[in-house]
Amino acid sequence: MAEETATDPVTDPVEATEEEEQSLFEAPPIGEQERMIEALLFASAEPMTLRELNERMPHGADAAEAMVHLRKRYEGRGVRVNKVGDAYAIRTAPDLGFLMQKEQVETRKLSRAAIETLAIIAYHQPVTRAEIEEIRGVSVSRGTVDQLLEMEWIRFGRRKMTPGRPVTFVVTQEFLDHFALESARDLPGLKELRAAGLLENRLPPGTMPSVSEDEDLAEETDEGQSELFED
Amino acid sequence: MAEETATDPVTDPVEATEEEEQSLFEAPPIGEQERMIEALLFASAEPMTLRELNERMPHGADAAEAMVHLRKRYEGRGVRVNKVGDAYAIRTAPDLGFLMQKEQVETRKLSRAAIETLAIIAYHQPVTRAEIEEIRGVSVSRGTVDQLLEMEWIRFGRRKMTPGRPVTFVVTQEFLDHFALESARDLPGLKELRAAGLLENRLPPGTMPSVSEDEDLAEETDEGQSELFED
Amino acid sequence: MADDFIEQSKRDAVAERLAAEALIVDVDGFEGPLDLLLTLSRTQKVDLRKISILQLSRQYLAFVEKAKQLRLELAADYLVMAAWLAFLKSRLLLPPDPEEEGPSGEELAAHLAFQLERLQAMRDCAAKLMGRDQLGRNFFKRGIPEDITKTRVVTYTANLLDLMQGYARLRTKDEFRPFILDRDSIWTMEQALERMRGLIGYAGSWTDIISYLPDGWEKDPKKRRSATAATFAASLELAKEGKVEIRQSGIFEPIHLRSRERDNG
Repeated sequence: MAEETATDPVTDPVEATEEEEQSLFEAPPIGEQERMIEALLFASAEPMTLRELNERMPHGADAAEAMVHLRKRYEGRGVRVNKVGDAYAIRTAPDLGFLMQKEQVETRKLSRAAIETLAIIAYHQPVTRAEIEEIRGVSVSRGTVDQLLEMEWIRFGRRKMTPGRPVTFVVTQEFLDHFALESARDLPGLKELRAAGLLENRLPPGTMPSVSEDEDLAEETDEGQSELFED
Repeated sequence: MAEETATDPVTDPVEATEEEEQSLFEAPPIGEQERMIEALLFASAEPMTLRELNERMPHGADAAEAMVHLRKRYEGRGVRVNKVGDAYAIRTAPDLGFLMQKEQVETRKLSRAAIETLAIIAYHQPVTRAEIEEIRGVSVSRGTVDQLLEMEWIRFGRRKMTPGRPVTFVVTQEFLDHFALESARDLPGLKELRAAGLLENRLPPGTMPSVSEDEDLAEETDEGQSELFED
Repeated sequence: MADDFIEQSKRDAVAERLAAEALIVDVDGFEGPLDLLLTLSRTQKVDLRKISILQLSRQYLAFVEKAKQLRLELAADYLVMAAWLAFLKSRLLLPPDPEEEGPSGEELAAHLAFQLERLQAMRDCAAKLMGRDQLGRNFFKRGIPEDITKTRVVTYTANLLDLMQGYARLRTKDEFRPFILDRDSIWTMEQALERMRGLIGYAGSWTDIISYLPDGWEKDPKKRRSATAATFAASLELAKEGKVEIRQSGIFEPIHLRSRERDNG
């Protein structure tokens, strides 16, 4: 939000020249902007970011502000505006799902291993394969990860700065969209788990990691998560 | 909410058996019905008729009434509820079409042959290939018809009861949908085309188009279409 | 007290045995030693935080022992875990050896308890996640998305104007048809060409193209105009084909042509 207003010259009265220039391309009234993002979100099957919306709108339009109005308008309606990561999508209200048996898609049944792996990635991201295996106590089969990648529910994140620079996994926008989550921070029970220390990367006692490595790991984890869990 | 109380016979002490039966299947409030058709129209892969909507809605619901409310609600919005043939679909408001066109770079104009063939089918349906060729004055290539069939803008109609029982072509609901026509009868007639300046008056000097011919055409068009568009 | 304790241990022993027997037939159903430990821990019916790792180790070792008696092949990681739990058990039971390095039995036990709790937590999370409303099951995306992405391949399009213009084009052509029939004062280029092809062989010397007009068309101005235009166009066509040469000495002067075939042949 802070970003959007900052890039909007109108809200920045100090910049005289820019403001003059602005008047030549006056933005449409906010009600009109709301109609525009409404049309765009309806048209697209996939979530659209504010940036994508702004790119399509006339110069000077502010999708973020229009979005506030639009979301309010659709409260309690048959369809609503879901926030999905940093994007938005119009989806039917979940309480009307019973009407839509015809539209229901048979999803491939996920194995228990796949479901657990998915949950571990969602709650621990970014997480390496070794860490997933440590949590589950068994090796993760290639097929399980492949299946989740193929469904586009997970993707590769940044490499960890530990020896071997292992790849990490994170969940995707499709994942958030599928489970109607605004962000990975809204995962059920996340706060409680964190409070209970169950999301810490606790090494088994007796293993002696080099100090520097541990620091790297902590840094990387923070950084990696901040990307996904920031406000 | 209303459903719960309605199914409780205690709240309905006065009425006789018929009324009791009725109360078991009392329709949801109209606002709820409006939400339902909104969600159904949104999620459906095809435009939906009132009949189809009613089939999906709880017993006693009246899609027609709910539709009146829904269409009113979307008046002036970024999207609206279009009538497409005898079905309904949510569509982008025409004045916002420019927002969608930004990246339609890869769309190509239909070839002249295809447009002419399509026009003949739209104006003269049901029409056989021989008839199309007669009107166009050239043979119709297989590719052109295939393309239109593939785009789902035309489909096969009933066979003609003439020797050889040739197949006919008619336009589809997708066609009506694409051209924002409620029915093929909405296509402007020759006189209107001329009034709109779409018919160039290139007739040789000194000749007068015969009135009777124009009338003939109008009649023929009506007759041809009546089969498909009878009320 | 003592009796109670003995009774309790007996009952535990029975429970352990039953659990082991129940599980043994299904050893393939476990996803590794940690999963097995978690399942065994349920017999303790306590919060995982308060679980007795010592008791759990005994249960696990009993399970592995039973599996051996039944000559069931256990995967290597089950045996590694058994060896480690036997070591942990001895650490927990024996007083700490001040000589020995490394973590204490309690530290090791705490970590194992943490692992079990974490795995259980992840399973609960997985269940909660799958219990959420899901796209395509409980809520839905637009059934007829409109074309706004650039990843679209070629689509063909036309608007109403194209359609109407196309039709207008055809109908205008149609309207011409009947008039073609009564155009008795029009000489077409095709007619002129046909006439000239037949005559051109004789045109060895420069001849005015007016002489190629059809008989009887020179008098009526309307006919003459049409025939002259058609003949001139046909002459150009023949010149283009290399059959004739054309010349004109000046503006509005007569146009002459002659056959080239005579020259060449």
